[in-house]
Amino acid sequence: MQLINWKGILESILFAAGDGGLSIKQIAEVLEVEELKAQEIIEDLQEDYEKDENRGLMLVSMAGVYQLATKKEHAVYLKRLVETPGGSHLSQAALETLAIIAYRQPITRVEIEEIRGVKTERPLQTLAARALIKEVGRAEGAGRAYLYGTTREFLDYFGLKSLSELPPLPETLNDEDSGEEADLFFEKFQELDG
Amino acid sequence: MQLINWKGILESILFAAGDGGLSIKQIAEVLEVEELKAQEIIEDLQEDYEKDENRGLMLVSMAGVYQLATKKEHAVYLKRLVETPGGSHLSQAALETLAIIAYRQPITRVEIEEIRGVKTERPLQTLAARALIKEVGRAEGAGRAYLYGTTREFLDYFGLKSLSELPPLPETLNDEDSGEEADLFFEKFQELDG
Amino acid sequence: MQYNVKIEAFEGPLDLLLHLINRLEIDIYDIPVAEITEQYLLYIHTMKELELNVASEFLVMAATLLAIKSKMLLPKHEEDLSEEYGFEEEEDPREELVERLIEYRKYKEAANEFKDLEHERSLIYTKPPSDLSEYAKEAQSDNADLNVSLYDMLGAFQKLMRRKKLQKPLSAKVARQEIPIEKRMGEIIELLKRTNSRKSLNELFPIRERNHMVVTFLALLELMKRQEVLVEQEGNFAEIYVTAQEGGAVDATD
Repeated sequence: MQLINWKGILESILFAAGDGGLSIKQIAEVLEVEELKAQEIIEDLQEDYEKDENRGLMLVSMAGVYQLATKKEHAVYLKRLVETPGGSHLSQAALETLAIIAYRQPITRVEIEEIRGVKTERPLQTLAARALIKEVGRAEGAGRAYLYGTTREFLDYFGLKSLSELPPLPETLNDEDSGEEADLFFEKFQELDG
Repeated sequence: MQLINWKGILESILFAAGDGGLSIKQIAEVLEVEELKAQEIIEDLQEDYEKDENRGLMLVSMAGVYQLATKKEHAVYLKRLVETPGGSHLSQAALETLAIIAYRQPITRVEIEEIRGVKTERPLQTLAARALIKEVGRAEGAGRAYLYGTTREFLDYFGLKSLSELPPLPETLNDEDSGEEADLFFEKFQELDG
Repeated sequence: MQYNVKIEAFEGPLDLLLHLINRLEIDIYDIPVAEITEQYLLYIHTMKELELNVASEFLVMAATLLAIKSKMLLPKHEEDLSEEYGFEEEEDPREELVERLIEYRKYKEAANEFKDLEHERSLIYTKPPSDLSEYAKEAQSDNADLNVSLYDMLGAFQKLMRRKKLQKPLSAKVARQEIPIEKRMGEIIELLKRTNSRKSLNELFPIRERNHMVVTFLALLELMKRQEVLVEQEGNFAEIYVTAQEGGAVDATD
């Protein structure tokens, strides 16, 4: 009898890791098992996904990172999902992207993707098509990437006179992270906010 | 025999939608089934997750949308993935203010301050910045003060389906004693002082 | 500073009064005003002694308590008088305060329940929406149907911020254990050869964790220097692609 539901735990952590995925080493560390054992659990879960047609996910490995993905045969439904925007709301992805641009403009796509942790091409297309954002220039340096900013329509749509009317962001949100590398981003926010 | 693996498809699209979630309407549209049928599939999948300990996910309904989330019992493993587990919790002042708004919305700042007996500007700012409350209108009369109400994010933050799911407002006093330490301290100080 | 924090455990005068009522095991409907006023003033006094900034609300409440106390001390004959005039119940000077305390107490308790809910919710983890660009057709361009508010945008952003915390998987642990550049070079070559195709730069940074990204970047530079990979960009601002060079010397199995 198996006392610890390794597969369930693995599914949990891979799910939460999202598109970032997890390396075998990270998986072994989180589960507190040897890498060999981790490998075994991975293969078990992989097999479950493959065998069971009632499961919509698969476990893929890319560049040494394991991650969950939707099964290829369900692509047609995902396509429909994209074409059926949620009761004509902007998607969560688009709203996130818009928030980042609104508060941090001008900003490049790569910077946005760093913050979101996922690719952001599609949300940018959607927002640009709706004229809520636009290219406002080019970044200095190597790639000379496009810089994005919000538009007049953005202000109109949300009933703002100017960007300074955007609600302030919380100061305390990142207290616990103090001294941690991650939140240069947040410091920037506070400078803006300050 | 079931030809279409509804559960697998539902799992796929919920996975892709992530924390944006999907409404019953969206699910029905994407699956091209009646809402009643969609509801049935949702419940089937929900049951699968619950019954099978080898699954790490659950299907929850929060803030009017269905979404996948990890099972609570795996929180201990997920915490290992995060550097600062827990995140930033709301302060007591913010929680009190939020409670008043949740049960009494729409409500003005002055009315909130009357109940709390203290100034409440800062907690209101924090709550608005965290998108847990919003201005929902203006009060009639002289000042035309802003009226506050809760948001979708509020429901999501506390894992509630809808406002009707708020816990009933307590009427009886429990013997909780949060200020005990302060007491000890004051007593000490008074001894010294006296 | 520590003291300061503890005194601020009281959200306001009502909170402090509730605390005193609780501690002195007093019936909230029959508050001994003299006693509670004395206790209350003692706290205020102590706060001042400590040179803490006593919010004006605390002083207002002190005055209210003193006023109630003096009303309670009014000569007894007035009560007789009111009975003569047929008042069933003399208005209790404490009544308004008691009502306020009871009202406030409800929300203070509700706040505790919210705290529990907040904790429960923090035990479950969700994932960001997947990138569905490969399924997308052209984006829509009419905003009439948009139906979102600023708060939806902020809400989405809050979700993102909450989620972000999980996207630094094990950064502390990983940071302590160095990722060997050689190993990462091997992984990159292995990926490029196995898939036998060019990869965009983005695809070579699967782990959005600073250390890993830095090591990946250094590994790529080293591979370029050793001419193990070819890096190309079609136009000035186009995506950068990486391809494995034929006859590279780095062992892909390591």
